[in-house]
Amino acid sequence: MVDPSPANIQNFTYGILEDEYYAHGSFEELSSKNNAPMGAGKLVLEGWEPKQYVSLVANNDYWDAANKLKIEGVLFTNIEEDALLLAALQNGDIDFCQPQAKAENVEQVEAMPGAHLVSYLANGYTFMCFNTTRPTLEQKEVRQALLYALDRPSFLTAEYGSDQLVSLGMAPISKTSWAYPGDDALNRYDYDLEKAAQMLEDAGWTDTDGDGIRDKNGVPLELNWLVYHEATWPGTLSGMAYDSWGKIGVKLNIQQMDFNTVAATTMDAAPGEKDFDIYTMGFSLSIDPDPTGGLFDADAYSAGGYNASGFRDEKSQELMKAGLTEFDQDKRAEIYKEWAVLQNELVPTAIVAYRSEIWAVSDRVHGLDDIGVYTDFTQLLQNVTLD
Amino acid sequence: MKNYIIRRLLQIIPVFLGILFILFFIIDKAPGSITSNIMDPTMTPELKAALQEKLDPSLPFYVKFFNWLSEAMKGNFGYSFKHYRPVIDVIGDNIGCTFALSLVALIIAMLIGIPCGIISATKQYSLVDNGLTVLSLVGLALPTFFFGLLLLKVLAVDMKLFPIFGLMNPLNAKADFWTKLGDQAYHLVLPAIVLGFAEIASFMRYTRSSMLEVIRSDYIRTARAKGLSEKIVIYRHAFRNAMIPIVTLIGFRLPGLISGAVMTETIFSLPGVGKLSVEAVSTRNYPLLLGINAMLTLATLFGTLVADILYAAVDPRIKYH
Amino acid sequence: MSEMMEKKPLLEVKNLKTYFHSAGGLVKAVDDVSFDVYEGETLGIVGESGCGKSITCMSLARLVECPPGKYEGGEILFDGQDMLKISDAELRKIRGNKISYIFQEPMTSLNPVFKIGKQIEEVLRVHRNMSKEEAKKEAIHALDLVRIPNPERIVNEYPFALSGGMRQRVMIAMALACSPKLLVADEPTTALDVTIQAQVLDLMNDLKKEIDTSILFITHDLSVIAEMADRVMVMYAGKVVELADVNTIFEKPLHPYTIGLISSRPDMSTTSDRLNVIPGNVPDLSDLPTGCAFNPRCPYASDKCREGISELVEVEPNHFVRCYYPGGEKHDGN
Amino acid sequence: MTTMSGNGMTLESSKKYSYWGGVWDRLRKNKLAMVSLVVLFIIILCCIFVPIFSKYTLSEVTMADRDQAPSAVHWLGTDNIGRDLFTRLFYGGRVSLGVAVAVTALECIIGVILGSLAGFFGGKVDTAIMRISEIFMCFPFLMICITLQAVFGNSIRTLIIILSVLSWPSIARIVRGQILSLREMDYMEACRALGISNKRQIFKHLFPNVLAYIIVYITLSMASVILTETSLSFLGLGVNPPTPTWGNLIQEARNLYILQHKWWYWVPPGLMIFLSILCFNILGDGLRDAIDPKMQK
Repeated sequence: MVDPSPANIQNFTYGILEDEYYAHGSFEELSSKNNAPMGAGKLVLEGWEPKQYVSLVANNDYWDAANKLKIEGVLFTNIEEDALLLAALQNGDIDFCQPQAKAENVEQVEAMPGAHLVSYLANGYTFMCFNTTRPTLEQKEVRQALLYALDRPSFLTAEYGSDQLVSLGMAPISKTSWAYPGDDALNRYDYDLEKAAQMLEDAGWTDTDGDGIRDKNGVPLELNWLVYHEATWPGTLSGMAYDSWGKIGVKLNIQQMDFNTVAATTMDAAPGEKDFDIYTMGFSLSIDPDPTGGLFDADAYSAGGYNASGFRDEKSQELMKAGLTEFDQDKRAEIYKEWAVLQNELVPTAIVAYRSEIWAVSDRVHGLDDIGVYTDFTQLLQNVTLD
Repeated sequence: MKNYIIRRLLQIIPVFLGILFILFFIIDKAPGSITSNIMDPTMTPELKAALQEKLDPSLPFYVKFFNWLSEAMKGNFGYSFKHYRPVIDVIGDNIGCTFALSLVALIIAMLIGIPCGIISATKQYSLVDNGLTVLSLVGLALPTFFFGLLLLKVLAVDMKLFPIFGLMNPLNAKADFWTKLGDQAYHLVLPAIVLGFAEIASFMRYTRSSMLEVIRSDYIRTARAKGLSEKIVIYRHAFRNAMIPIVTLIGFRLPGLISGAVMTETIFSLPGVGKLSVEAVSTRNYPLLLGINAMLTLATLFGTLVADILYAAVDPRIKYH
Repeated sequence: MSEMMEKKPLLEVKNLKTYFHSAGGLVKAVDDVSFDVYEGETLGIVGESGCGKSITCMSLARLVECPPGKYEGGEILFDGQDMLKISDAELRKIRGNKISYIFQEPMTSLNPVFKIGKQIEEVLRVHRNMSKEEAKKEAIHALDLVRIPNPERIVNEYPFALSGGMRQRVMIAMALACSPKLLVADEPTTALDVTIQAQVLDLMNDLKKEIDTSILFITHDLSVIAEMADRVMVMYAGKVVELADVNTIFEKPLHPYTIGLISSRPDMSTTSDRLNVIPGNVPDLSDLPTGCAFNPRCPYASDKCREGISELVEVEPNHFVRCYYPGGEKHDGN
Repeated sequence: MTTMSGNGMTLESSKKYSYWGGVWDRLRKNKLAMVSLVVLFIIILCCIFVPIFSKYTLSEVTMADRDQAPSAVHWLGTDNIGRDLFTRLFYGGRVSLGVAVAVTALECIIGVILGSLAGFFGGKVDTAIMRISEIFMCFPFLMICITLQAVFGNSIRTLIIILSVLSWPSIARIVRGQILSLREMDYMEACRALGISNKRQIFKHLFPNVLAYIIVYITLSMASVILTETSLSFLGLGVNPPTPTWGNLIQEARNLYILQHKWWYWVPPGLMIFLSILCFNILGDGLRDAIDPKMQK
């Protein structure tokens, strides 16, 4: 523990480790201990086959006898192709799984006899980061205009199939968090092409050379958007932007690459060498809303830091520091709400959506139905019983 | 013959080192690093940089190459950070499945492809010939993952004849050797068919064209004139000659036995070398990547050598001095 | 030579028709050919390439590739059986056992990937169902018979290690291994150079007597015919145009084509600096002239020749000719 | 009909027989090859004239009519953000076939030149080129693709360069093999005897004979490049969105729900890939049989 801070609570998520067992000489020695973990939890590692299954059995001499497992253990199997999860559940090979939160999966689970659905809004968001150090994106108005020119509600229905599963992203605080300022305090940037075009005009971006692309002091409004292929939503969103932004004189080049390269070109690259205009990614957040070190922290603008956009705002830095010195949760909530409204307005990184998580659970499994945003299924294992 | 093999083996070494050297050069250019994938919000940049330096020190690539080579000579192929295990063990886990799968696919391809090739050659331009040719071309025309997915959907998901995923059913992890083997074989049926189907086409077309060339030669007419049955004329005299190019084809397929098939392994969730190399590339796991590629390069070079040796074994006219 | 007549013919070919249905139309390669072969006799068949002599001899054991070939009609009586009608199984018992072949191109007639011994033993094991050891011994004996030096070593050699002449001897050994009644030799020495040619021909003559086989000798080389054949059959454009014993053919040819052939042979006595040549080319079998196929090139041709063709007539004992004006008798030339 | 005049004979053969004329005659008789030629021709025509057939562009998003099955308005339906799939299919065809043509051309140029040099000069040149080709054949195809695309950007140009640079060895080996065997032929002996220059020998005498093999290789390579592009798209390494290719259009099939319910997403691209590869392979086979019935593959 370094200095007192309300955010230190997340350090307890690692659980208690036995000092002597994990004493280690070389780095390899420590990391090889991961193959023979010793913990104090309800389950004990029994056996595993790389890339195939991990078998954990109930820990009989668990310290909290009242909460010992009622089931023999848990068997994790590896299914590469996401499309096969529900087929395996239907086939009875698995008891519960976490498919992508899409309407088609919800529909399939609801139609599946002997299985039911558990879903909740997750603690995290997908975002679209603008490189604010670039002349094209340094003005707040340009970023806002681009948002107005992107029909995000339609994207949500197109990608996830229904708006029950996702809600429109507006601020970098999870909607499920106690520090969320509430929808009415935030600007939804509803789809309005004329307004977007007008904002660009007012910001000085006009089409001087008549090539259909706006420009200012000789710089064309041409943006490179990095997408990774491991998920489908960046492709859909960029495909829509390509069309709607094109209508207001913004040229968009979409570059598809693997996740590692996107991370390397944006976050890991040294300041000044971050070769992107826009990149999209999804983050799941820790239990505390404190954003320091994250996307919006000016001090995190470095090689390996999360603030790839190079965003710096004194008010935002002040609020973040204030949030860490205040221990009363209600007062902290007010600070972060104010901070969230500020980010919603400055939009260095636009929040695209708050996604849900869904679990498809076989009916023979009882006790898992109250998995929630802050309650992981591992915390419910002691209540689980099977038919 | 023996010193020919020794000479070829000596030739392999420079080519092998050349390939690895170029590979190091390319990897060094690849953007991203071992730690780019880590998205843990609590991981501070300094910690990340320290881990990066530990795992993949920023030395010039040729220095790294010689360090790696000297270690590799001693059999230490480095440590795979992601799997928390030495590279050798990680490859070991995946090579068994890939070898079994590719071997079965190769055998299926040969057992079906070669006879079909002979039949369609002996009955050229007949209905059988055209039918078999189109059927084999269908095998080549279907993208593997597409054919695999359809087969999986129909046979496994809908008709439940085959398992949907994985190499084994975890429930009999503790069963005796034979049930485990049977279970793994049962899991490999569909993937082997998918992998084998495209191979059937190439074996068939190879056999057909080489049989066509042999069937019209004079010694076949002599064989008939000797009063031998048509079956003996075709399968002993003709095929024995037509076999020569096919044997070299098998030699070139050897590396395939351990290079793995990414798409089949992904669709059927099999622990194969193909998927492992894709994962190694996307997580920039250099030690693992180099281990795999060193193995594959050796296999390819040996494959060509084996192909030549098989060629000499099958064709008495070839004598290597 | 005449006492041959009383003997029963070994092989009777009656009105054999073997046509080819190729893209260019119907080719009458062998058109109504009849002849006999007597025991112990060597019948020579001579004619320019494309006259159907090879197809004739291949048809004897149904070795012509059908399609495109097809046996349209006629009979081939051998050993009391019609070779065109008997089943494949029956046919196979005869091929290589009672009728065997030697082909023109020794370099490619032996299977390159099998040992010499194995290829000879194969015949013995199929037709004489000998054991492996017996067949091997017999193969060595056969190679010795054809005067191949140290047969024990050659038996384990591959064809590529032998010269053309040696390979032809192996072919002969293989053909005569089962002491066949009829040996069909399709231009066996054409691909060999002269000295080897002479050795092979002597060998065949010696073996003929030793194994008491008859030979059907096909060639376009008149000097070889003169040396080997007892009787000669001249073929032109798929038909037999003349048949007689060898001396008659050379001294008193009657068919204009035979006359042209015999006279076109250079010999020491002629002094003129130009060889006499039969004008024109061999006719295209799919596009034959009407009547006698030779009429365009025949100096004695008349309208009659251009409309029809005569039968094979026995103008003298054992001397058959298919021509309206045998010997080129004078006529009014219309 | 042969006519007789004087002592000479004039022979008018019925038609002027050229080598390629003969090949075309034999190919024409192969019904399968003809059908595939026609099918390919139709596909290529559609790809070229797609702007005329369809009034939509390949990236036009119309959220109103998204996820529609084929209808009169959208002949092949629309995808999840309302883009017209008919247009995207044939623009995709342009890219896929374009890449195939470019890669095959580039690969043949490199392969034929190096193959001819290796085959013709033999000796050190031959071993050097063969060792280089061996090195290229051992390269992990995937690793190179990801790295070069990451370094040079993910454009179609990089894709073409990578595919041709990595696949020239196969045509080089074929050409080398042919030239090695042709060089021993007597007519080449004659060329050398007549003092014909090396360059002329290669291009005037050897090349036409090798051309036949190259043509067969071209058709088979077209098919394999289309297939490779599909597998690259499977791994996300294909062409940048929103440019469609048959390879990335068919990736939709990886979702069992779409496989079952939204067939119009993946059936047309699947059909296009299947038909074009099948036709190229049949054409390749037909050509090989037409050029030399017993030609070694």
